[in-house]
Amino acid sequence: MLMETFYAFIIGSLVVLALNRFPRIAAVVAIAVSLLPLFALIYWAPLVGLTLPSYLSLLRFETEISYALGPGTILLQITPLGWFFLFLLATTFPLVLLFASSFVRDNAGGFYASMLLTMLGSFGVLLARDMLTFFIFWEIMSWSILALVLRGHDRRAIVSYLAFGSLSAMLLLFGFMILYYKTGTFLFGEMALEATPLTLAGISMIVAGFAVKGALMPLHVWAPHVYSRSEEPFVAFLSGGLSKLGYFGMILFMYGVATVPFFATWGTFRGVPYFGYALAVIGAFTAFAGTVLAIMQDDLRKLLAYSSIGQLGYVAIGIGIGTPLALTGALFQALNHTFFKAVLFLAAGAVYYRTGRWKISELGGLGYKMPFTFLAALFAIFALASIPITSGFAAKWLLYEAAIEQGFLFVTPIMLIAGVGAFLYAYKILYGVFLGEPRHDVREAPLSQLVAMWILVLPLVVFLVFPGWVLDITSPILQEYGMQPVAHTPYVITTNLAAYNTIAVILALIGTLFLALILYKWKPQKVVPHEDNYLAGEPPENYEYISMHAASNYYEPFEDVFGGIFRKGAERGWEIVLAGAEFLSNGARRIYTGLTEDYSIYILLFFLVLVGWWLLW
Amino acid sequence: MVIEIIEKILLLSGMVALGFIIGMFFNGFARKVTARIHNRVGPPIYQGYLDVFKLFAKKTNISHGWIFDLAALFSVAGIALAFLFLPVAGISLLSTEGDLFLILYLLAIPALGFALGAGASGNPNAAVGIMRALMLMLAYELPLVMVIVAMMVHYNTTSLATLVQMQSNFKWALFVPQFFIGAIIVDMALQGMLMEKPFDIAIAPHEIASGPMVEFGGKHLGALMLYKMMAIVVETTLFVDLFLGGGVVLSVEQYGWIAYLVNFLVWFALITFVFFLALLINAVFPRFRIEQALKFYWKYDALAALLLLIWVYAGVSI
Amino acid sequence: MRNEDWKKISRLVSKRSLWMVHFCTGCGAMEMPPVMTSRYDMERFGMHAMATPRQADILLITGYLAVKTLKRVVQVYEQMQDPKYVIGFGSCTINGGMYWDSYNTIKDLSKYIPVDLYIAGCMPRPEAIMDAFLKLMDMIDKGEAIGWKKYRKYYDQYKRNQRMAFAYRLDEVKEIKEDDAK
Amino acid sequence: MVALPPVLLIALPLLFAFLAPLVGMVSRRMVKLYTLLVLILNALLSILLFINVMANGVVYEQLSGFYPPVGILLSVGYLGAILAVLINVLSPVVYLSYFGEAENSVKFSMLYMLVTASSTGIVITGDLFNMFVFFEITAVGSYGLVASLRTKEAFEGSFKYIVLGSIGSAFILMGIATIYGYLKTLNFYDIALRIDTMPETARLMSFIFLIVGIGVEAEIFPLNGWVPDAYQGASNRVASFLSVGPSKAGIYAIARLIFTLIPIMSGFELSLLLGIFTLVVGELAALRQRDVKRMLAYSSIGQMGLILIALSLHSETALVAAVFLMVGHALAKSILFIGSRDYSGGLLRNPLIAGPLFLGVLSIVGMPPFPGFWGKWYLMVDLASRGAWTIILLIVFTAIVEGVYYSRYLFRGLNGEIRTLTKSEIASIIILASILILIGLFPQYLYDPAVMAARSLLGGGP
Repeated sequence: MLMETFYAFIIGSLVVLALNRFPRIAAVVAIAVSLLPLFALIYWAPLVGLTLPSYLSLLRFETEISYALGPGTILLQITPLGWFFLFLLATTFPLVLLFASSFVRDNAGGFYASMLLTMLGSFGVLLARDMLTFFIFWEIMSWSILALVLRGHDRRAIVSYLAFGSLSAMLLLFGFMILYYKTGTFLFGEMALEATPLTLAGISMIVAGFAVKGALMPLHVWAPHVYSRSEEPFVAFLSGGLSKLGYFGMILFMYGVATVPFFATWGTFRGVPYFGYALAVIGAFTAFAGTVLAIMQDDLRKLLAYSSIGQLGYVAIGIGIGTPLALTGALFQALNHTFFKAVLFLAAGAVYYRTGRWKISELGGLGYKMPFTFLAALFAIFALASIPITSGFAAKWLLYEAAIEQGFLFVTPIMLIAGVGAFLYAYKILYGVFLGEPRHDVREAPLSQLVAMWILVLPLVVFLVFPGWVLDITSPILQEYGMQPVAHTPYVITTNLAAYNTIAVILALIGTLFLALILYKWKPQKVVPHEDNYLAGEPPENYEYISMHAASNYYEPFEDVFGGIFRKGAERGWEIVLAGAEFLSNGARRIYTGLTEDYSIYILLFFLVLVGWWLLW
Repeated sequence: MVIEIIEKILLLSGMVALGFIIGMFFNGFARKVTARIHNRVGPPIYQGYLDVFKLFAKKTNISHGWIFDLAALFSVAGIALAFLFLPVAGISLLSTEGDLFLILYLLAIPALGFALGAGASGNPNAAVGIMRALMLMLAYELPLVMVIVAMMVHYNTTSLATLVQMQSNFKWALFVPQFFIGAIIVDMALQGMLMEKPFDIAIAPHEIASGPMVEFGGKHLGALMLYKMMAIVVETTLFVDLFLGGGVVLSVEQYGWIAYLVNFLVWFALITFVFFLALLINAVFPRFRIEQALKFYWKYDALAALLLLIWVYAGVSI
Repeated sequence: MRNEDWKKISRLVSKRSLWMVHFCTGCGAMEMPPVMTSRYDMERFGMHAMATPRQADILLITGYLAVKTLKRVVQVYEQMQDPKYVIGFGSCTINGGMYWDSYNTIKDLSKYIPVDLYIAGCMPRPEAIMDAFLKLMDMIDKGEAIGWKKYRKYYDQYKRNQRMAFAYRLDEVKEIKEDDAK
Repeated sequence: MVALPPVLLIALPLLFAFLAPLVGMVSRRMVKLYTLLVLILNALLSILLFINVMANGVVYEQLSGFYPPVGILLSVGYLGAILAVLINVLSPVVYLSYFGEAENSVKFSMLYMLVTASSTGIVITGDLFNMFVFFEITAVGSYGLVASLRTKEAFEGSFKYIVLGSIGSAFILMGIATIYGYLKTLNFYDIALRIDTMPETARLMSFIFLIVGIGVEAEIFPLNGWVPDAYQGASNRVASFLSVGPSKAGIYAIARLIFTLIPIMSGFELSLLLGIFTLVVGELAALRQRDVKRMLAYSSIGQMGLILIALSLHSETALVAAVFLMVGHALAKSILFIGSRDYSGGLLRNPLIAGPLFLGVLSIVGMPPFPGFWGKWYLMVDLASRGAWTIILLIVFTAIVEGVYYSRYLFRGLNGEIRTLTKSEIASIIILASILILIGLFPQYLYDPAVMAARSLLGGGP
């Protein structure tokens, strides 16, 4: 059924394209096709040690496909790592489409077709076991994203995406070619890398290529533009699902193709190879700078975009440190980020669907109007801020523990302070959009959108109680790379330094909440409307001139301090690079003067140079 | 088994109650101390109990909806939760189930819950106050976490209970030269944590009408006061656990219940002392603007913490 | 414990923890700082100046009230939470004081909101204020400070008076008169 | 299978081209249909020829009764067959876009058929002078086609093309004269057999003469001064046809020159150098170009450079890459040129136009699974296996530059007032895009012929 899945995706995308005029039917077809990876996921579950009832997997899927395509080989094979990331993508994808069924109206067929192609590419990337297959599917994924970005009609988004997409593709291609040159094979399984500087350069290029997709600074420039100018369901999948593929690739190439001893050849710092340490430092910087930039945004989507960048920085830290603890933390963080960021982007989409606004300063008070959207977003925000009442904390905790275990004195404080910074922008979303003065008289989001959001919230709650289940499915990955899995039971994670018992936290929280509730319910209360508010003793009557919503320039003092350093820093740098290229371009254009005599002289000069070079000299 | 669980629950509830009682005492204590420095008589030392009682005895309690109510619930529950995960006077009730990172994040539950309710009131003063409080948090957390990370790496543990255990027999971190500096840095951060002057811009009564609390009255304000009072206990205990051995002076194995009593009294004396220091600073300083506070913490405090990190880095090798 | 006892304890405690919000309109506010600072130190009795009406128990009105100001005073009063007490400070609140013949100043505050206690004088000395506070505490203890109950009970009457004061066109006054007739 | 003589491929359109005025006398509207039918017939013939070649090897045909080396010889090699199919199949598809046009120019149709025939002639000839003649016909026809729009720019472009083309022709003629002067033959095989007997200097001189002459037609830097102006001035379908027919024929001629005719090592080195320069200059010049057709023209130059690099690497994989690049470039560029008529915005809002244009861009930029990708991939594999990192770096750099300016191109098609293309143009780009997808998804059907072509070329064959 594996090959048929790919065909189903291609045929499905053509069908939905044909159903362009019937968005609802197109949505149904797209969702039906999108369930196939989910079935595959369930069928392959024994690979990671899960035993699921057999009736859950309606279809049978091969675990390996291999055939020759022209000169190369196509080798698709499921691995625990692939399964883990497929879990993230395959669960998010149908829900995102479900959300889109009520969200996307304009040219819906094109949207679903591109989305299906995106998933087709990702599915192939996760299964690919050789570089040709990997690259083909990677680029299919990449350009179908471009098709979706084009729908945003935004110049900066398109230009930055295609420019950085090409950069990423070419870095990958260059890196693959170096690996091929050194090993003589394209198959991951047959590669035996020797530790030479050239190989290291190749691996670095590949990691840099993936860093573009993972929006690691300073290669993140495309992300805010794309995230803020595309349709929300797609952005939810891009940020939640597709950006993880960059980190999938990093893990695959850093620990599957290359190994820790390979990197350790060039020396280690506190037990971590310098390469990994550099990645961790870049990740920490990304986490911090992304957070600072997120705090300064007013556009909800840009805020979430920078938040994505910041949160994915943590994943890079985990991959960089590369101990079992850190890798587990990175995977867990990737999982959390998938779900909470998808929920947040979808909630932003639902808010936009009802109010038509993106600016935080123009929204407000939706918490009472859209309570279910608010609650879903609230859970997601708790997870984002890693508050220990969602699964968000366990991942960060693992990463912190890993950093402390290696004695990282300078990376850990940056990680922690970025975590605190997350509170700031998390509260900005909460206050600006959902709390404060009600300014839009709107209804709750449609049912399809709510269902999509709430199903995505579910894992955050489940893995809060049982973080061990995530560790269960990450353990096979670590074993595959020859590492010792992290000790855990379903609800206790134990490291060398400390333990984290989720049940204790939850029970204590329930207990204290119960106490507080008793204390609180002791006295009756009276609910007064929002307008009955202390403001110079008088609620404003004319809303057009007076606003009680303090959400514009919310962190202005913060911007005074940090704005000068961080705003547009990276973009400036890339603009200088582009300006350099355009300077060269002007030079090249000056060759074509448009004068026939010049061109004739070129020919004659060229002739004379050749003659002179070869014959006379 | 059942008896054990009930015992544990009772113990935990007792601990929470104790925390609140001490917190309320601290309120009166603080006002008394400040009044004496101002050459006033000041309220009676039990004033905190009176205030909380009065607030809960108010006849009408105005709320702005269910999100507003979450504030009171989450702030009280969250701070109690954080207290339970701290080793108090060497008694670790739940502190072995989590570690210092957990406590740092648990401290965010009441803060965010409080912010949630304050924001839900729709009052711009509350929003501005929350903004300042969050920025202040960002400001003081940097030196704080730097010192904490240095301690974690130095002692090679992240568990606060283990940290307290390692400091028993008066091997306090305060007596280690680098962490003596660390204690000073964290004490400055503590001033911001407690929101005492010069870092009380977030709740400046004359400027933004007491900031986040602006819409709270009656039992809501009572709950918030409980949170604030308990927060004093939690934060000072954190300091004492980090640097002063958690107040453990006698070993329980050797002296039995007397040890508990003595340790407890020492712990109480120490947190009172730490709080007293903060009060002294509070009583004589004007307040910083928020960006000044941010610059103060990130320039001077964090710089000192950075030097500390380098010092520890030079001394530690793995 | 009987309900009556409970109330008694509640009053006993509440009187030692009175928080107030000043409504400082006139010159009388000058007299408040000595009350708060070390000379008289009202915090001895657990009294405290609060920033917002939501948090306060006492509304202290220190001076004359123009009609516009009265509007705000009423709002502030209504935003306070029961039990709440009003202290009129200085003769302006009693009879208009030196503004007794002003067209724009209200003369008797207790017509619009229930005043528990007046402090006479133009202006009263801090000693008088302290005395008033002690008197108020005494009244609370005895259950005599029932202005907030009166406001509930005679709400229509107070509202009518307020409307009368706020009306500035003749037809509005007429309307109120018609309502009275009903 | 009937083995039809390859000469039909040239003769038929030539013959019918001269009959076109007669049809035009009956009805001017009929001419279009007539031309299309002729071109389709030619396409079928080319496919038959292709199958024949793939099955039976190189097909030879002597013309006009003389035996080689004196007589004219047609020799259809593997590469020639591939290119013949490419030119003859794409030519009717591109011509299809002419149908929506109101004007019915008999001259245009005639020239179109002539150029098709002569470009085909270049790729299937076995004789140097014959090739020169076809070059001349192609060039003259192209001058006419470029000028057919009758605008100032069209005449300007045509004029530049004429001047440079004439210089090129002169050089080719000098090269032929040199070779003939020494070897007294013009047959490719004969020359290849006896080229070593030529003095070193004469051999190099003839090589230089020929490469300069052919280079003009093959759009090689610095001989391609006419390209931007001619493409800009020409109507879109002409520009599209130029990138299908003449330019591919030119690059084929270069391949024959460096592989069969005068296979000297320094020739490969020179063409590699030229390829790199062409690539870099073309792509860089395109980066800042605002006029869409000019930008596409510069991009064509860049692609030609890439193909030239692939040709001059002298290995099987690289030659396969060259074939893929040629096919990919012909398809994608003709889509882009046809689709970019009136390209100022709103065009990409129509999914039927946006789809093919998007695929065209993807193929040019080298995104899988389109021919452009396979070409770049094999080229990279070959370069990697010999560790030529500098060239890889340059290709990578230019690919990123390509990404930047094509993203601008895509953006410009999105915003602005809604415009559309005629139905025939849409049909034509959709057919082209379908071919693109099919080749992309099933590369092995092109890979096998390409390998045969590569082996044949490396073995000194046609």
